[in-house]
Amino acid sequence: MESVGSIIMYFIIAVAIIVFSVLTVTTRKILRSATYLLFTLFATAAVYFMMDYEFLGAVQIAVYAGGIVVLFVFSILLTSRPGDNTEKLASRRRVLGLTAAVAMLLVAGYSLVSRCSMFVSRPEMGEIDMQQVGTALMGTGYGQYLLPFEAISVLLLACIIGGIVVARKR
Amino acid sequence: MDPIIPILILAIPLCMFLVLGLFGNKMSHPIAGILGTAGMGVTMVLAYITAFTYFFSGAPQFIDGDVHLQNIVFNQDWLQFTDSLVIRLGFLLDPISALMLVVITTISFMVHLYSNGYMRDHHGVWETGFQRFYAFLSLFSFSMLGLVVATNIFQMYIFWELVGASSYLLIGFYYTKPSAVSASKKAFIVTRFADLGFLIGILILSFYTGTFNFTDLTSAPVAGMDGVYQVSGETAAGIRNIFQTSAAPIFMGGSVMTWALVLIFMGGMGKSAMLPLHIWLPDAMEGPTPVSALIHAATMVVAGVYLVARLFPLYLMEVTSLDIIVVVGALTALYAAIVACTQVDIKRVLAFSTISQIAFMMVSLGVARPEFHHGIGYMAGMFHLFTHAMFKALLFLCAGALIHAIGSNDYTDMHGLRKYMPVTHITFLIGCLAIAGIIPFAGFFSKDEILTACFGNSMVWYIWMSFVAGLTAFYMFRLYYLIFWWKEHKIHEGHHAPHDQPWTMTLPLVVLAAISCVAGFVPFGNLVTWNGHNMFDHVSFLTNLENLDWSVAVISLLVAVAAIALATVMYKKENPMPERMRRLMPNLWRWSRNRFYWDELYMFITHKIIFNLICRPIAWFDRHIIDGSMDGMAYLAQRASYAIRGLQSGNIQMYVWVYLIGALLLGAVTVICLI
Amino acid sequence: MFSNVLIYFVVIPLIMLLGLALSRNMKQIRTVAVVGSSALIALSVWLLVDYLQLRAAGETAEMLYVGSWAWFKPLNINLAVGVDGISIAMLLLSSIIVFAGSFASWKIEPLPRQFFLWLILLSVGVFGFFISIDLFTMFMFYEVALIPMYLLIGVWGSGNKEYSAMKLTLMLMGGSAFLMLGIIGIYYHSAPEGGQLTMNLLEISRNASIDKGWQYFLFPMTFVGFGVLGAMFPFHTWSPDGHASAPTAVSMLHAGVLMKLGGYGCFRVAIYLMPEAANDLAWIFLILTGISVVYGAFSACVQTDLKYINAYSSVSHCGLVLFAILMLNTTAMTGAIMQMLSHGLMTALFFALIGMIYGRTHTRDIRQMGGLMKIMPFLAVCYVIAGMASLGLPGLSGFVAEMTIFVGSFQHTDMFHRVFTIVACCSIVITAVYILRVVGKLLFGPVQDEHHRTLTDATWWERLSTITLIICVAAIGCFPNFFSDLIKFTFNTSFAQLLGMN
Amino acid sequence: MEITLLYYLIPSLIMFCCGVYGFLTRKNMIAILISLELMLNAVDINFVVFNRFLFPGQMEGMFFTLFAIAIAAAETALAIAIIINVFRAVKGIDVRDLTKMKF
Repeated sequence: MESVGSIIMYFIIAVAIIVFSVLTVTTRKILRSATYLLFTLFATAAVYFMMDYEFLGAVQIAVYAGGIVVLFVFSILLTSRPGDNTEKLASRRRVLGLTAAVAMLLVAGYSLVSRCSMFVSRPEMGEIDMQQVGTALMGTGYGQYLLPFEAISVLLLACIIGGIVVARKR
Repeated sequence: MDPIIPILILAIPLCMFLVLGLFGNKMSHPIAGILGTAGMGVTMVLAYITAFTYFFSGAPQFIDGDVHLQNIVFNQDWLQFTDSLVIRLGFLLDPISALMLVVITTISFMVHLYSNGYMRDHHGVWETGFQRFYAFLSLFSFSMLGLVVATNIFQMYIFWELVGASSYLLIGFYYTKPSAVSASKKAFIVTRFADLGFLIGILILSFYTGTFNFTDLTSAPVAGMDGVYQVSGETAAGIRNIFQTSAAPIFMGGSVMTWALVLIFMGGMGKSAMLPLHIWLPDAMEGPTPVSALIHAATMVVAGVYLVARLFPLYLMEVTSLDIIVVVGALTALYAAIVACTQVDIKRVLAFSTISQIAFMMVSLGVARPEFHHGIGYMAGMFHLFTHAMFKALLFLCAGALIHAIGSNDYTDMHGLRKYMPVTHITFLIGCLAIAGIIPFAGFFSKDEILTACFGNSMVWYIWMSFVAGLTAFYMFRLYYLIFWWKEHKIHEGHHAPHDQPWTMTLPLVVLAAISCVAGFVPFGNLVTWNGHNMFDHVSFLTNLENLDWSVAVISLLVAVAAIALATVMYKKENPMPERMRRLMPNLWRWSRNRFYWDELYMFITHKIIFNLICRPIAWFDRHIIDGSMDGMAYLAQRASYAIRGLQSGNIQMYVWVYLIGALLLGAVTVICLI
Repeated sequence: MFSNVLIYFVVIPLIMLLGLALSRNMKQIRTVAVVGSSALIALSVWLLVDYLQLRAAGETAEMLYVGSWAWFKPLNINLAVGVDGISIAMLLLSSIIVFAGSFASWKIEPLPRQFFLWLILLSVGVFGFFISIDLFTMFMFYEVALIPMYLLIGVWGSGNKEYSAMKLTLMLMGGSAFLMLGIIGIYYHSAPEGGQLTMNLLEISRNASIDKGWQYFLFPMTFVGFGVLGAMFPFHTWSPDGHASAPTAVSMLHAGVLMKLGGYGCFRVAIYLMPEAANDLAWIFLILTGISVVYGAFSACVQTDLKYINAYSSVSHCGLVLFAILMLNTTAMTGAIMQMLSHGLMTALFFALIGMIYGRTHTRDIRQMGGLMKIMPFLAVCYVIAGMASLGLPGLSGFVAEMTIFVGSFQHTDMFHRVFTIVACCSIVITAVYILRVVGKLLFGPVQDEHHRTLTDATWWERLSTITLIICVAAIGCFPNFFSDLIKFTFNTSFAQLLGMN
Repeated sequence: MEITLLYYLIPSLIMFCCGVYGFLTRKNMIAILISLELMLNAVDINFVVFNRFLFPGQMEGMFFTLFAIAIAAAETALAIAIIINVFRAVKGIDVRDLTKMKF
């Protein structure tokens, strides 16, 4: 049985996620869309904190909310022109998108609800400290991720170079 | 016999061809002419030596008692197909090949000599391509000699083709003239078609007998005959059995052997211009006249006769094939004789006369049976071949002299030339008398023996051929009178009177005329018979006269004289009788004048049927159906790619949508199945 | 590896490629091409002489100069080489045509260096194909020979060249697909159960382990695969378009050598490895090739483009090659190989001459030309000689080849085969028709176009090119027994037992 | 009231569907990218939640999310670089305008 606080907390977060997600894709102004995305990301970070993954939550806030959204905002400012912000959706397009999304929601939701394993409650778990995370990242044994880590670093490097090359003024 | 002489007989003309062909352009005209003529002269002497040695030396390899043997002087492997089927290039000496050596080299030499004068205009300017002309003549002589001395049927076929090619080149000598080009093309293709039959005949024959060699093929004994053709050189083992057993298979109503022999005869029909493959020969007169004399009168066109004679023992085994030869020959003889009566172009008259005379030889071979006068038909055919070669070459060379003098081929431009060209006149008359069969000229004896042979075979053929002989006399004298008599020759302003030609041209005329006078007395019965046996016990100058069947001879003489008399009445002086005759039978005249529309028929077949109904549809089919289906496949692939490339639009949202639909369906299926 | 003489048939062209890559001007390019192709001729003549000496010394092995070097161990793919009389004849033919082709493209424009590069690359493929006895190597060289064709036609061709190049390449590639299937199939049946699979022709034929059911499937695959290149009806339509668009030397090489790859492959792979199926299925392909022979000849009769005429004539003649191969007897197959030699030389000569005439008159339409004999006598005489060779005049190569085929085919014990032989024989008449038609229209008669009067006769390099070919054509025609014996030896050895031939 | 696994998955699913909807309907490339981020984020939540509820002793889900965030960052950076470049080239970032490389 959870504490009432966490239940309330959960509902706040869930509502925030749902509302801001919907707003993100329904608002007509692109800058607002980015802002709602930011809120969604924060809500996600809150979910991570609730799951006791503090490190992950921190990363989510720092990288996603702090880095990516800022990038979005910059690029929006760079590429937008007056009058661009509002885009009218063709109704056919919207119906198509809506159909797909709703159908997806129904199928996936049905399959979720129809499964009793979905109703497991949260087991207890010890605190994950930074040392554990660091060891898992730096090791090469079972459940340790040095190789993906290195791969990611190479990817990031490539990405930096790629970004420079692509965006460079000729 | 030392093979060096036979080798030289073949080698000299070949060398002349190569030398004149490759370096002719660097030589001056007279040198080329002299070189060619001298080469042929040497060849002629060598051929005489060979023939003389063969007939009269009495050497054991040539003659055994009173039998002439076949002798293979040399035989070189040329192309080996299987162990037994080998093409060899060799030199077979037997009565007919020796005879042919003499005929070919004599006529060829005369023509070489004659051409020195003929291939120049009145001002002594040489024809362009004079050297080329001599080169081709040498090539022809080489091929023809190679043909007659062939030791196996495939060697014969090889030289047969070469002869055809050199004939093509010579007919088309004036290659800028479209009519000459088409004539040469026609000659080649028609004879090629006939050669196809020849080739297939060879294939069938060799398949069943397993050999190409004449000595093996012809040594097969004839059932019920005592005369076994003697074989020297190669062995003839096993050929009897092969022939006895292989004659059995029946194909479309005839034994395969009959088919093979008839197909081989088809080759002969093509070369010898038998009906219905005769159409090339009149057109071949587009070539220079000496060529007509050499190739299209005396030598090449009798190759078919020679072929039948060469395989005569085989033909004897399948008498059906001989009957076919007689029918073809008789029809051709009559047809050509009728056509010759109405032609205007003197060379065409001579050409049809040639066809008719060759048909005589064919008939003669066809009616020959060993049981009648030792196969006199065979001897008569060969005899006629010999005499005909002489007098027909003479006639053609005379015609050449006339054409050279007048500049036209039509007798309408000649008339009454006897005073202007006396030598030509006399020699032409001798030729006409010879061909008409007037005693004592050459043609009388040979034609008389042919008629005797026909008489021995069937009364029908005898009467038929006698009638044709009469026609021969008629159309030849018609020609003679129309050229030399009829009305006086008009000399137009500014033209020289026609006159006899230089000695290079008249000498051959005189020589050939002399031969035509005396050739009839050659005792052929002791030289050339179907089985090599002598026909007479002893020979003298008068042997042929003594052995004549006078009942036949008198009748044929009467017919000939009557025909000549008719021609004299009709054509000696300008008179309306010919016109009246024409009105009397207008249809016959028109058909005869138009050569019974054979050319039109062939034109129809080749252009309308073969070109328009076979070639064009096939070409169309290829371009549109076959190629079209290939293009169609490519087109389909292209259409298909156009059709589906819209899916690959680059619109990522579209991709996602399609992907989602797929994923959802899969998901739905999974969900439904799992429940 | 380099001690084996055969390798040099590939090495020399490769060195030529290097030389061409380094050459700077036309003179150097020509030098490389002439020196290299002369070296190839010298090599093949030496090989011929040495081979004959070995045979005379009593060497009875099926293939001589055999060598094998591992290439890809896991699949047992080797670079295996070896030659018999047939391959030597083909090598000789190829080297002569490369030589003549180099001279025929003396003044090729534009990009002479690249042209020769591709041409020599093509010849690498050709030579490699003829020396290989490993299926994979063979196939690889086969492809090497095909691909340059696309560029050679597409870049240096004339007329509708892109279309032709595409069509030719695609159709031949389609053939390759069949072929590849066949080769893989053969590979997986190349040894009895549990044995080491191999690509080596000699080993496969020794194992004789392809069972009959598979042969029925693989034989048509390989035969059609090679048959496409051998212009077998109905897969021949690349030939007219391709030849018409190709530049002179490429037409020469393609019709002269590349089409022989088809016939050679049919014999060496399809029939050699699967004799039983060949025996049983021959009738199907006999009908097709018989049609090729007559059909090609008829089609040629009404064409007006010189190259089209010649291309259809090639269809007819190459049809005869496949026809004879299918007869499965020594004489006919000897004839087939001789026909390959003969057709190769003759048609190369034709295409060379057509190229030279086209280079002067700028038209290939026979209706627009006439009387060329007066204007360019040398070329015209050569053309007549080529025509005579094509219609089978004795003394030139066409006659001996065709006669060997006809006589050999007619020795077949089966009535069906004999009847078809007669059908094929008919082509000699039709050939005469179209050859004489061209000769009559093109060379004889009055001069059609007055502008043509100013044209010149052949230059020295053109003379050299044509005379080389004419000499070879005449050599085969005059001394056929030499070539026949050279070729026949193969059929008299194990091959004869393989087919159960007499 | 028990807050079970499902309670976390439903918002995440809705988030994902929003992402899908946005991705399918928007024409602005940046908006599309934002929708993409939404979807990625929904997936991240799922990883974490599954990890936490089903395999609490392990950290696979968490690390997967960690890497996914890193990759998302990289990808976004690159995508935005491309978008800016495209904007320079065609003066607009509407996906319908980008047809130069079609077919």
